[in-house]
Amino acid sequence: MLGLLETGSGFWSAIIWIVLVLVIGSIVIYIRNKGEDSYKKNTEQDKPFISGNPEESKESSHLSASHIYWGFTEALKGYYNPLVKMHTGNINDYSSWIIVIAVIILIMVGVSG
Amino acid sequence: MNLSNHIPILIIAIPLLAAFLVPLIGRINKEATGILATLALSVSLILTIALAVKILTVGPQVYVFGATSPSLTLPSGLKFPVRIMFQIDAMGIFMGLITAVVSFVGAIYSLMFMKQNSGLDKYYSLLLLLTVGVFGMEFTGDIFNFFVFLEIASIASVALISFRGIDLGEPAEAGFKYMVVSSISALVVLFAIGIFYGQYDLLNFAALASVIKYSQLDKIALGLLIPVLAMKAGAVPMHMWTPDAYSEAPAPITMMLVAASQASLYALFRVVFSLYNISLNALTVGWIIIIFGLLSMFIGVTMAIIQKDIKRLMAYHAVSQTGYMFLGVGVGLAVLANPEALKDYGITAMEGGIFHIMNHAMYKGLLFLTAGALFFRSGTRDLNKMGGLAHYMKYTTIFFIIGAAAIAGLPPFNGFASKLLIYESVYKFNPLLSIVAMVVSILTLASFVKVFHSAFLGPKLPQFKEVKEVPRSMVFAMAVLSCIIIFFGLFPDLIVKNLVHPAVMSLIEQLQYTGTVLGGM
Amino acid sequence: MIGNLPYVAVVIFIGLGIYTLMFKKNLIKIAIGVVLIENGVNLFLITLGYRKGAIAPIYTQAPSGQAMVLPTPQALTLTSIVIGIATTALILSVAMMIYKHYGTLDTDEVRRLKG
Amino acid sequence: MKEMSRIVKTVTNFVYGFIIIFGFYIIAHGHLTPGGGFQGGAVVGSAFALLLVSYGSLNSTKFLKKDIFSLFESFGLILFIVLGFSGLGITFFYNFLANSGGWFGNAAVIGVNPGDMNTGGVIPLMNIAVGLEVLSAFGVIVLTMASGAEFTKKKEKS
Repeated sequence: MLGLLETGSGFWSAIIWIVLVLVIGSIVIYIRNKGEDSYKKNTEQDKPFISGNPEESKESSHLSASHIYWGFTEALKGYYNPLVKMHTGNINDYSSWIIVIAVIILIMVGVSG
Repeated sequence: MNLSNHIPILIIAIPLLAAFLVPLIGRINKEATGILATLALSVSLILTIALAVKILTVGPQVYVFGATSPSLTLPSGLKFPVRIMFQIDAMGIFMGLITAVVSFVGAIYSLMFMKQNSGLDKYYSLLLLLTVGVFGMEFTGDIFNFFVFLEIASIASVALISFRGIDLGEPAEAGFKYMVVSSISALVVLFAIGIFYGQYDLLNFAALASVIKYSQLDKIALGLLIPVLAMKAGAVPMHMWTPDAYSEAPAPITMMLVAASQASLYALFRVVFSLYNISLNALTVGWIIIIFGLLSMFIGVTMAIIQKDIKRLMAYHAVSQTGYMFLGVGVGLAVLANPEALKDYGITAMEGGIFHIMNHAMYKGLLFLTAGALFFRSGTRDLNKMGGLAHYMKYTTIFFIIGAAAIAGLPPFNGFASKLLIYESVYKFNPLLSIVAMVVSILTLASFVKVFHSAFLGPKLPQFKEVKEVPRSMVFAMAVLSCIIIFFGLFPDLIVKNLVHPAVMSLIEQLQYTGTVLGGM
Repeated sequence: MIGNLPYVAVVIFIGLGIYTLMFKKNLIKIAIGVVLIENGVNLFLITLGYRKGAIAPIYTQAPSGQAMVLPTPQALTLTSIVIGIATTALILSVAMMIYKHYGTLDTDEVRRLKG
Repeated sequence: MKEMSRIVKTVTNFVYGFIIIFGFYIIAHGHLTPGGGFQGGAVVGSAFALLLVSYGSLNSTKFLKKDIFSLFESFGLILFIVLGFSGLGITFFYNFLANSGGWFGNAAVIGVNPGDMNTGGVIPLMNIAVGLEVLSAFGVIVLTMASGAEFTKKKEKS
């Protein structure tokens, strides 16, 4: 059959996947449409709830890139600090890394026999 | 004269001729330079496809320069070939197809993208030379010629990286760093060539492969070739040039640089599989490559998450994705001496790794082009300053979503197919490696969500009022890559069966490679 | 033993080049380091083709029966010299561009691209 | 760059013609003696560098024109690749002129002899093409670097 990719322990077919997504999706939409009917458009239910605080304007509420995943990088500070320090941008370090790695691999290949 | 015998050389010679004609044409008409380059690369693309069909149906092709017949490898009873030759098997043409597509798309994209710059004749001349260098690295059957093409590619790419260095400092800095590291690598390759030549008096890949003994000197040559070729491919911890060079080059050139570094990756696989094959200690070398892969995947993606420059972020992802290729092929190499494991999961792992090369070139090329489109209209690469661009650039947004979904390995795009092959086969080798690969995939998705949110989503910003969709030729270039990604995603089995599997087999079976040149299987 | 002297020179050349690349802080000196490594490798190639007491491999000056120096490494070296010229010219001109914009050639200051 | 003293200029006037002729000699005899296109081109290029250094970059641009050099460069490269293409009846780079009796078509004689200029087929032609390319490329490199150095010097002063 078209699109059947053998992976050794199973198979993958994008076409079957799409058909399945369509079928399951339509079932979900069907169930969803049968559900809660107390929702009404353009009432208070549409407005965001920020613990009673007034909503900020759209322009000032855009989150810029440096704030995204702030907590992630803060939690992994011990990992990130040395890693960023490693990327010095100094050309001497670039060539040193190549030479150090070359020596290590030479030793590994030489010793392994 | 039968032109179909001369396709291998015409693929390279036509861009080369165009590269030399472009400066002359540029004296008469500036606009014509880009059109000439695009024409030459489109001819090259058509010829590459024709050659691919020929190789996959008939078998590997050789082309001997200056001989009385293109396939005459051993004239007058010689035991070993003396002439320079091209030797193209399924793996070579697989890489050649990537280069042809990427360079053609890059030339189309450059038509409008570079229009404002001066010195366009030099730009197109260098773009064509870079293409020639990358093609040559993939097609050549001669180890010294490989060095020459490597240098051609790196000189052309340095000149292109620092192309905007007239007005800005950073491109010149990136060019300097790339030049120094790539000359080190090229000189080390030349030193290894010297070791081979001193031992065997041979420069031909196939002839060398048939006599190589894995002596102490061969080990030194291998130990020198692995790190420098891995460095050119951007393996951690020698990847520092990658984000510098990729972020400062013009967007179409960045796409070509991805193809160029993959040519170095190809050379690494060629050296390990075709030159040494089972004569080397497959487990050690395999694990070296796997460790390169692990480090590249993980450090690449974690560094990408914290970047603020959109092209630098994508460049770190290029490092991270190269790790998948190292992982897949490394697992294949580690079990090379073990036929049962090779048949069980080794070949599948290599198929995943090799298929990922092509997928990566396509979706990473597309992502760099969308980043270039954002830069073209908004004038900034800083994610902090962007926002709400989806309101103005609808096509670019769609292309970005396709590319980001593909790189994060979301079904049904092509990245998922190759990653699935890698996960399932590597799991049988060592479950831990597979788990790391999946975690990296999740982090990839996370960082592209960040890019999507900060560049495309959000309210309309006042400073981008003038922004509109990019010109039609740039949209066309991105659409070509998107169509390829979707096609590969929907029918991965066609590609794996017809293109990737022959490529993997031509890597694994050394005798097939040497037999094409030396005759007699 | 005396025949191995060129190889000692090769090691010295490449060692000095690597030292320059790793520890010298001037961009022009780094370019010199690259050239030093290149010269070392070229010398290595040339030495590989040398035979004691052999003549230069010139077609029209070859008496029959006389041993010749291997011409292939010389061709290789020549090609690599040509490439080396291009590399050196490119490195130096990029260094000039860096000086134009940064006003310095110190590697510790030429690192706006990092992290 | 400033121009140098009268002594340097006089010596340059004497020497540069000989250097250029020597360079062309090496290019033309590339198929008989050690040398060839690149080496000869580099010798000619060194004559340009000598002129530039002794006369200063402002004066020497009167007789060293970057435009003409880059034209010659393209011309040499195209000549080279066209020679490669013209062997395409058999293979790329095929030496179709060798031993044909025509241009550079004599058969080479083995043994000690003074050498025949009329041998080698396309090799002498390729040497000329490469020589043309290299000498003009050297001219372009030297001139471009000199103008760049002028700029940085101005910047240092200001």
